[in-house]
Amino acid sequence: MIWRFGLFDSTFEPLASTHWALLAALGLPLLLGLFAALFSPKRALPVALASLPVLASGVVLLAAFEQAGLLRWQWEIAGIHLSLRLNGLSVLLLLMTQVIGVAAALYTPGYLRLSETGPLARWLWPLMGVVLSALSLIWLATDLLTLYIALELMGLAAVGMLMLSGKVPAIVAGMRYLLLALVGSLTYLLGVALILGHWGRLDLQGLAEVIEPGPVAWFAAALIGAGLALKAALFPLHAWLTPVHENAWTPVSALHAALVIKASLFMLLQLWSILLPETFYAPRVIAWLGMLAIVWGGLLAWRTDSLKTLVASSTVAQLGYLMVAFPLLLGPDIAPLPRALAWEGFWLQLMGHAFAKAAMFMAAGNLILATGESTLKGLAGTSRRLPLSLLVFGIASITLMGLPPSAGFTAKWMLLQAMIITQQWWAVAALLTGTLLTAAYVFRMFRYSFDETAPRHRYQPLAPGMDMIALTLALIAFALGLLAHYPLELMHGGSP
Amino acid sequence: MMTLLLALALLWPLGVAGYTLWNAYRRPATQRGYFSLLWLSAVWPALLLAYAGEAHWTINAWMLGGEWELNSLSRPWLAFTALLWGLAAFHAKGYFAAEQAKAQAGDQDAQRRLLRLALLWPLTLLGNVLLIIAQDIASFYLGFALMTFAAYALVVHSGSDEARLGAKAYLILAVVGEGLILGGFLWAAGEADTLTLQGVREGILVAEHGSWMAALLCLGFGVKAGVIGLHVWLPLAHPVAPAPASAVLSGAMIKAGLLGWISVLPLGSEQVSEPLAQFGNTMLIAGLAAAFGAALYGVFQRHPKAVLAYSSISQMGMMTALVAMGLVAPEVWPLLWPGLVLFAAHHALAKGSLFMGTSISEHLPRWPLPLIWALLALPGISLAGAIGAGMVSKWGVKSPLYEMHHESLIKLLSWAAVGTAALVSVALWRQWQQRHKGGSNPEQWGAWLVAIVAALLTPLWLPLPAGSIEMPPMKEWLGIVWPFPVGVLFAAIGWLLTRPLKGKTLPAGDLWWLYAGVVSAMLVPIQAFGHGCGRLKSASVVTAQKAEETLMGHITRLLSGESWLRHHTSGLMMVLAVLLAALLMWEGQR
Amino acid sequence: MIASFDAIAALDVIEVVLALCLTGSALVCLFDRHLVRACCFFLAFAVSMTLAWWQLGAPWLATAELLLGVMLTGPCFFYALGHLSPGASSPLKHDTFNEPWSRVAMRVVLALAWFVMVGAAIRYVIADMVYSPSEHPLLLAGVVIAASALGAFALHRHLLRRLLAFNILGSGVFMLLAGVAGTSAAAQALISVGLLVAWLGSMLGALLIRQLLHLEGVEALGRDGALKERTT
Amino acid sequence: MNAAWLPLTALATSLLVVVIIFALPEEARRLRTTINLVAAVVKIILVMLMVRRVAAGHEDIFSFQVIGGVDFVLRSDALGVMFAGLSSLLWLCTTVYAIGYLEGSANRKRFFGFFSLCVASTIGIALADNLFTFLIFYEMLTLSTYPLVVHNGTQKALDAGRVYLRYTLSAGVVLLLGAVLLYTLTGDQSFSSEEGLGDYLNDHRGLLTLIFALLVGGLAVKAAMVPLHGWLPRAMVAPAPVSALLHAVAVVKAGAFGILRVVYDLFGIELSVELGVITVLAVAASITIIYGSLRAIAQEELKPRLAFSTVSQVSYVILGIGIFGPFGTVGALAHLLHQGLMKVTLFFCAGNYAEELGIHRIDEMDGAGKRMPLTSIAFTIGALGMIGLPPVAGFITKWYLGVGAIQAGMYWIVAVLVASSTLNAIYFLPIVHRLWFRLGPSHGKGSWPKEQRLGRLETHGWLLWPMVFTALVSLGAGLFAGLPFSPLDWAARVANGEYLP
Repeated sequence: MIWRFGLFDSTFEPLASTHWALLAALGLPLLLGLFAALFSPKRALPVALASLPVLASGVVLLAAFEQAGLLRWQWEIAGIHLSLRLNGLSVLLLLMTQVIGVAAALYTPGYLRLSETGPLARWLWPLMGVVLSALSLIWLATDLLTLYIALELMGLAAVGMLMLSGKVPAIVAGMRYLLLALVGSLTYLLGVALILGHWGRLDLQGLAEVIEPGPVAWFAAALIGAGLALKAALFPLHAWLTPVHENAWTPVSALHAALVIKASLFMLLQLWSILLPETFYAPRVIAWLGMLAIVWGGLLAWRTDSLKTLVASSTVAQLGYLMVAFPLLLGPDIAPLPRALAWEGFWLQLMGHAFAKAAMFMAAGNLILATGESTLKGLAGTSRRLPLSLLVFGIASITLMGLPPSAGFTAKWMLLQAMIITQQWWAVAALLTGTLLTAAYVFRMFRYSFDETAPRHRYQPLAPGMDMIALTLALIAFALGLLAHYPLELMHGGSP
Repeated sequence: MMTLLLALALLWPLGVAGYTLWNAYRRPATQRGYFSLLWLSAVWPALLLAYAGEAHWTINAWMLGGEWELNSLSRPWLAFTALLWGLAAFHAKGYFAAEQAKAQAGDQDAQRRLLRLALLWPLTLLGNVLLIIAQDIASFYLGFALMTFAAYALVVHSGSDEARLGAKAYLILAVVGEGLILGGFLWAAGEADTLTLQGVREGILVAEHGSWMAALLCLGFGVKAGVIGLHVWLPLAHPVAPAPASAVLSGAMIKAGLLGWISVLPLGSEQVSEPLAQFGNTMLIAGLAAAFGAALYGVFQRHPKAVLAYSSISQMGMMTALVAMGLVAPEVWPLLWPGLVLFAAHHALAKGSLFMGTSISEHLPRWPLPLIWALLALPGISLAGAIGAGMVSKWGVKSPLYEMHHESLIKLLSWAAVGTAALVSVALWRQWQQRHKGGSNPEQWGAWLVAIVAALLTPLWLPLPAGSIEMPPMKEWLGIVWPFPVGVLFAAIGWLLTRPLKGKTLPAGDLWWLYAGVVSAMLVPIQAFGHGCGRLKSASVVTAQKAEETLMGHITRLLSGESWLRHHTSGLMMVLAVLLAALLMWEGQR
Repeated sequence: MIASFDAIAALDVIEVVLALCLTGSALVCLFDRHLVRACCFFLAFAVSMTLAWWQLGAPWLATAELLLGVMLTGPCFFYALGHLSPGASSPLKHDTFNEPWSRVAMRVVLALAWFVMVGAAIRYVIADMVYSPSEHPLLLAGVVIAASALGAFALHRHLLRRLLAFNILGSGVFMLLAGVAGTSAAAQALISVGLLVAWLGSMLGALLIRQLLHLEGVEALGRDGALKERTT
Repeated sequence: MNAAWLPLTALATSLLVVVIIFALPEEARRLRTTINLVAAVVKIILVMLMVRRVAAGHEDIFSFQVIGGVDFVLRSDALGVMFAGLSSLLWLCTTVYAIGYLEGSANRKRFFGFFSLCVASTIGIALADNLFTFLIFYEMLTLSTYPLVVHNGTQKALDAGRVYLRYTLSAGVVLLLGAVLLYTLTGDQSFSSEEGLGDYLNDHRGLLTLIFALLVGGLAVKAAMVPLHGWLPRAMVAPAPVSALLHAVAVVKAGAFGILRVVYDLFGIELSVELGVITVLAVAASITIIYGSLRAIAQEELKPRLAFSTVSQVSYVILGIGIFGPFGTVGALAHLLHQGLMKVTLFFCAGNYAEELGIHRIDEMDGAGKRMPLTSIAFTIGALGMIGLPPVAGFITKWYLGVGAIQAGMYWIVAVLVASSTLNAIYFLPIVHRLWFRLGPSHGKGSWPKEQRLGRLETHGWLLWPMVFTALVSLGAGLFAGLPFSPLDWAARVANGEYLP
């Protein structure tokens, strides 16, 4: 399990160009964000131009990984060891972050222009930059300190972004999120404190070698687990998520649901695989909660009247799929085949969901923006007037439903296969129920949109490209289903 | 050359139908003639084909594989069928002249009816021709079905209530019959893995359940042939159908059922199994029962055509009995069948002319009445076997039976002929009662006269194998002729006896009313059951909806737990941490 | 180490006093409904923390605490209370939100459980603590503070008090961190980051509280705890 | 020589059309029509090419790896090409018809887009070579038909859409479970593999039966087998071309085709017999046939009656599967095509009556034969075919099924067939009777519910000619069943491949 996270020594040293690419990947979003705060872009074109180097850095890193396999960086500053690694998984996640981040950034100018967001809009850019940089850092970092820094940076910036709309519900929800996120990271920190106190080091690779099962590891795992579960909105600690998304700006919600909560989950899995490699029950607790999450989130989304709540609640359920896979990834006596399947399925599901959810938020945002209504009933007749937005929503929801040929389907296929091999029938049932529930709420929304009988008022025209950006993301999620082989191959690569 | 003729025989009626349709759309109604020369010629190529000699065709592309043949059986069959169709067509031209005039005067209803008839007549004919030449199951079934369903238009022509009832009875029984035939064919062909009628015959002979297959097929064809029990459509449909339609219905199409039997039953085969012979006996009894029962019932009918219909049933009963002999006493069959064919052919034309005669008696030409009635009676007398072809055909079936010593059957058949004679005389009497003035068209009586002549002279033109039919020797004449006077006598006595009844008669269609009663009685519980199911369904829908509502209520209430979760998130986080820690410790300490 | 036993003993007294100061001020800050007083006690707590860092031999942390905790975070609260901006309307005085007793009881139980858990964890990390719990008064204080602060955080509805509770919790956790891991570079780095985050968070929180007060009034601050939420 | 491009292009043609149609504006009517028709013709040509190659013994394969152990494979084999041929032929007809049908109505872009997607899915289903690929297109079909079902956007249509999804998506889940179970047991199992699953019989008998039940149960929903048929009559609210496509080709046939694949290509017929599931299938099909016919009799509207008739007729295919032996297989396969042709004709007719005269109920059809002779002739042909009367194609399949049943010793099936024929006659002949023999508005008695004069002929030419074409083809398929490359001939070819090594 440890090697899957790339916690071993690399064969090659990174080249100079790789260094630069790394620097660009980590720093450029931040810099560009600050820059954009000064000259807030009104059109998508400058944003597109500016994001080219960011994407380029990701591609360079990908190429570097393909050439040299695992890459590591280590620095020591004032007695503090900082280390980064670049393996297949982190390259993938990094690219995903960059693509979704760039898409959100491209989407933003149009959105801001149309929705008259007020003076706070300027702040969006730097916060976005911070979030993206911090996310990139989280995928790469291999010591607990860096992870903590990145986590906090990301959390604070995310809270800031989410509250920019300045409405009262947004502030109430944001305040709750802020406090919970801070407390969550303090809980995480407490866990880190135990680790540091007992083993005296923070680098994951070293810890992976020295840690052995014992009370300290368990307590640390429990604390870290609880803290990160809170931040990752895992059931039953998810309740802050929906109100936050409901009132936030669309690109922000997209970024947040697609990436930010995933970062905490990523850390959780990574740290638990170090701390609890052989535990039986803890992953199962998560899995059981995951089953509940699938049902609960599905029901929430099904019964809601608000489009954004629907999208946000579906995140809860989708996280449930990931949680259900925990016992296949962690724990004793898992055969290599189901573990490999579950591992691939887990990340494919995560990526598919990230792209699809971002696309879905954008599509939902487009619909709300165009109709001026945020309820499902307000969508009546949109199938005629806003077919593209609806199509994007549809393609994205195919991924969420896990219907072929989307990434969600392929991921579900692999997870199901792993579960069947390990005879976890409850998880199978949960996964299948999840499909049906997802279909139920997605098509409830479509049912409203296909209604032709309702009277129709004027629609606000959308900025060019807003739908196309969402469509691109949705199609990526879609294509990941059939073209899953390459990314999954990448995750295999670099194994010792 | 033969092939060309065959193609013509089959395509010509189709072309005629197409032309009729085209004509109907192209010509204005006022100038439209429905019974043109072309229409009359629909059957001529088929008639020509019958005399062109024997031939055999195999067409692989045709349906399941076409096997068509003109052999010693199908040639005479085709000949008399085609002839009757041709004559009936002529007759129809005259018969419908008045209606056509009405149509040209702008009566839309008449236009519609005539068009329908003119269109479906050639199609019915086509089916009839096809089934005669077909030697493979699919073609045969196709011909049979085409004829059956297209003839619906012939029966329903007038559109009156009685016509609709008759047509309904016809159609219902036809559907039942088609189902039985299909089942029988499937069974027999499936067992024998064959696609030809020859194969079916052989299959039935050797199959374990051969008698059941035979029974299915016989009942299926029996609907057409008016086997007792399934005959009820005949007396209902015939009186209401136009005279030419009745003529072909009773003359040609009814024989299709007979041909079906001959085609599928392993008649005259040496290795007839015990059950099959048993079945033959049953069939024999059924045939005789029909022969006598129909005669008894028929004499009490009012409508001359209904009487004639019962006469047909009676005659077909006799033929059924003769066919059954092919199973009961196979050795007699090779000698018997030419006689049977002759019998059928003669009956076809005689019955045809009798039916045409009904139209003559309704529109009497300005001839002396005795002459007319003499002419009307001629085919009937012949049918009873007293003169002409009737006598020859009777001898044709009698002599082989004599040879093989089946005297009892001969006796029974003779008594059946008494019934025939009685029926014919009653029919003539009824015609006399219901005669009408009003001239007939030349086509009408011309066709009728030709039919009478053809009926009387059947053995002369029927292309039977040479030497298979001979005139009865003089000493046997008495034995053949006696039923006729006896029958007339019986009829007269019967009339005298039933005079006190004051013209009260039994309804046509006898068992139909029983069936209708039984079926409608059976439908009551079925309908009740259906209603019950419907109620059950709506009740369950209501219950399901209620359950869904309740469930939704529960879910909504459950989901309000979301805000509880929201307010206790931090507490839950603490719980989770403590729980995880406790769990991990517990597991670790175990 | 053994040679300086006396010094340790002497230090112990100071540590105990400090621990008591910390615990006391933390508890008052957490559970006093009078908000201004609570904020004042927070300042006192922050000052004690500075002293404690100094005492633990981490001058850098002491500086950071003084700067971030006392001088920057403290004023945030007063700003939130409306004491710093002159134009602010109706400064907050009291937390008027009442909790049902079941909730209180539940939180107490949770806090106790949390206390036990954290305590047990610390016991495993520092194996000798079982034998001489009193030798680590600051650590003990950290455990108490962390547990009670988290309990208070979960209990309170008033946003300001939750913010306060978060800050106290943070300090408790830092104290525990320093207690179990010493003042190594890594620990100091972690704590500094934590302090910075705490300040940023508090500032953001204070801004938001002001904004909420401005937009909706006092009731909005307790909405998070109300069972019926206004749907938006 | 492997022409991998052939199956791929056949699939891509329609997919490309989908993209183009969605990219075009709603107003670009002419261009859309042209593209649609050109693509339909191109597709037919491609399928004909495939037919030629398959007849010559080539099976073109296109494949790539999706994840470890799971490939995406398209392969043109005889069975697949047969289904592809049906769907491409009827696509052309239905497209032409739909262009006429939707003349002047809204949302045509959406309609044609999803319509093409639907057909792309059927082609995919036809050419899929393993269960994974099959599943992809099967679900795609579910999704792409939903917008078509709810096309009208009325409350009734939306409700029907919901019911449709409830059934099909649940079935999809069951199918998915079955597929994954199979993959965990056997790994990637190509439909073309020779050995079948016989090796697993000894150790995993129960599991194999379970997998079979799941797969067939999931597929049976689309095949509308009782009691999983509830969606079909309700989906009748869709526009006529959709009903035609759904009922004749796409959805129900996809289900039946899937069962064909599972029984013949996945499990292998011997194994299925060994497991004893075949008889269960035959019994279920028989129940469906009888039940569907009975329900059809009770319907008073034309389209629901046709829908229940479909329920009944599609199960002939299943029945054919349930009959062990080449004749049953030939019957099943031929009926797949024949029923498609005949039912599409009937739905075209129903659509024409509804469009031209506003007729929806059966008792409104009196005398329509005079007003719309060609339509009524086509309807009569279709109806007679459904009854199983020669020379329409329906007779051929009924024949093969009956003979197959006898040879397999399942005599009761003949009774079912005869009963079904009779029932079919009971519910179709009255309609035919009304068309031709009753007096109606065209005889000056009453008036049509909503008469429009759509064209110079009895109705719009776009509506008329596809119907005439399919009627003629279904007549021809019966009359000249013995010709090479006729449906029957091709079905026999497939069955030979199945039963002869």
